[in-house]
Amino acid sequence: MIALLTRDLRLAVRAGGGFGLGLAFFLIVVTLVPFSVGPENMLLTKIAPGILWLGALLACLLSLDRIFALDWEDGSLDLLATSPLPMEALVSIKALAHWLTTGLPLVVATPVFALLLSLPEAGYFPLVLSLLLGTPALSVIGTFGAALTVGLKRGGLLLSLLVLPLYVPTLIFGAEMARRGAQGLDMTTAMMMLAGISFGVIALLPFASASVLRVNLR
Amino acid sequence: MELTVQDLSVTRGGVPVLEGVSFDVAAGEVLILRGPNGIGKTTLLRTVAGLQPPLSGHVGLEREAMAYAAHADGIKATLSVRENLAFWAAVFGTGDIASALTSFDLAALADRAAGGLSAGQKRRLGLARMVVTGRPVWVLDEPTVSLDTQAVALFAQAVRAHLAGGGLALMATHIDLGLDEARVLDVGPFKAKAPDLDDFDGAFL
Amino acid sequence: MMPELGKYAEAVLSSYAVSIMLIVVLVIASVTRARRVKRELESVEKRGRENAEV
Amino acid sequence: MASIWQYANPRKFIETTDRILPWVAGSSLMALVVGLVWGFFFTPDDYRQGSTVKIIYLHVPSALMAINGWIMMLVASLIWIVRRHHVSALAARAAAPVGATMTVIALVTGAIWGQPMWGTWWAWDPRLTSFLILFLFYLGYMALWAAIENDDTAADLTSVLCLVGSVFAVLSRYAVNFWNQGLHQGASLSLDKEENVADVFYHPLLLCIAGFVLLFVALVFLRTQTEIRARRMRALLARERLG
Repeated sequence: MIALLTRDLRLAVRAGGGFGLGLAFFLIVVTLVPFSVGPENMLLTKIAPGILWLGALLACLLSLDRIFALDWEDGSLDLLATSPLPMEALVSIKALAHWLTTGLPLVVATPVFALLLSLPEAGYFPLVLSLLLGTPALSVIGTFGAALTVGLKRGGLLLSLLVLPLYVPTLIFGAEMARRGAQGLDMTTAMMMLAGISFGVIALLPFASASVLRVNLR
Repeated sequence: MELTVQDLSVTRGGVPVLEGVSFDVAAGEVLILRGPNGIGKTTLLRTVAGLQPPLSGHVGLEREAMAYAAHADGIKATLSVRENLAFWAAVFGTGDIASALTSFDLAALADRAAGGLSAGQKRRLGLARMVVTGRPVWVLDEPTVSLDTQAVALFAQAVRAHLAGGGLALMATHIDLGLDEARVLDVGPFKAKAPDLDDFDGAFL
Repeated sequence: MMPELGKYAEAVLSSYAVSIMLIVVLVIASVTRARRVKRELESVEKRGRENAEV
Repeated sequence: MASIWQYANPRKFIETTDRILPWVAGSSLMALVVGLVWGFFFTPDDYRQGSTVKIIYLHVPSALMAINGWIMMLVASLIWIVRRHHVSALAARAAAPVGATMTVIALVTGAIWGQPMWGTWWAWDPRLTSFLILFLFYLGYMALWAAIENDDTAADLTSVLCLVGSVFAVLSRYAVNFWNQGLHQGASLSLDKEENVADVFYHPLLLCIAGFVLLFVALVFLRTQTEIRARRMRALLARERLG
């Protein structure tokens, strides 16, 4: 299992752009926001938590179709399926690798981007915490979508259509937690719900992902 | 260790292609499947390897006993030859890759990036993976594609070594490997017959 | 005969129009596809039978 | 007594539904015509909402069927996963466009109703929002069916999607409630809370609901027949190509 994780991380580093692409996309989204809504700091302050969450979500979405596509094309996925590794472990590792290469860099970089959108000081900690709690759920749900569409030509658009509705609860609770934090309101409920969703999907969704991946391999 | 396949029917894209296939392969034996293109050799091998469920029938061994190799070798271009093999060795919980490197004459290439290998060298790397799996049953689909005569001889040697170690092999191939002891099974007679047109359920599959 | 709908006439009439139109479109689409597929299947079955006899 | 599963046989299903389809379709048409005419021409205006209350005869039944349609797909998907009856998977496939249309009707009538009542075409009210999300689920489900060539693979994948989607749809419903408290009135219809809707509106509404249910059943029967035939045709064509 660790071998697979290190291989995926090594591939992401060597292919270049594995880490960088999502971050660059996130930066572009954040840069475009003031152009589209105007440069007033008051407004930006108000929408910053939501925009940052949306940006992180879209950056995450961008790299989903690569989770299985490369291994599918070169046959590794077939070979991994015949290996001693259970399919559930395989999809969990893939989700973890995706989070480490996409979600975690986003979490780390968010404070810098928050600066550009003049997030109030009180908002930094809740925002980063909410992303830290929420992005794993985004990766795990995205892995399910990627497993559903693996092997489909032009699966990218379909993948977005399938995954985005599934992202709704995570986005709502995540952005709500960040918004309440930024406004100095109580954010316990949102945080609990967000953590609940994350732990729930991490525990349960790999079974669904593994079953659809098995179907897609046959 | 014996691979027993009984009355196996397999489907491709929901349509039955082969039915009633039965054979045994004992330890130390190799069985070669022959038949025209499109008859369903690949489908049969994938079913035996446990990648897809059979329509009916029974495969006598668990998939944990099998190592499968097909047209795609699952080689990562940015990893070196050694890293590629070491990864599979780690996944299959074996670990020794030195013998695999030597038996396919890859030692000199070990630190080259796999992306820079020729097609034949890639194929050798893909076959070396079979050695590091440590699995007793090799299921091979057209293993000699893009290999030159010398490499085919290397492959035949590796198969013999595997058989001598108590393993067995099942492969689909068209060329003569020089494996005189190999048994040959023509899958042509097992071609699935279309069920009666009026059999609504049967024609549904 | 028309009931007095008052100032909301537009809203009420348009929701009836849109809903009934959507339902009619769905029914027509279902029925035409059902007929077409039935016909096509019959021709395929006929062809299969003729081939079997040859 | 014969088992209910005999209807999972495609041919038996087509024979049976062929027999009852005209009756279901006919009674659906009758219930809809009587219910809608009754509701439209012969019910008084509400003292607060004026004549817009007449939209209820379309809005509530379509909203009910939008949800029930998804539940039916969920049940059919579970039957496919557990017992692998092809008819069940195809029925789920057949129901999706009907459910999606019901969702659109509920959304459109809701928006038209909302305009005079709330002063805006679209409010991010939890229930409207939930229906929008439900519509997205329907779209994704249908798109997945359409994208996969192998029927059994498609049935397996869409079943799991339907299962997972159901969990997330419920989750979204709670999340959306938490996110915005909303303008919608509470449940306007339930059997033990008749006082919410006055009797004059209640009876034609029941008739309309019955009409929508029957319409849904009739359409699903017809479309499932079509899917069965289409599938058999694909199988026959695949065999022809195989020779």
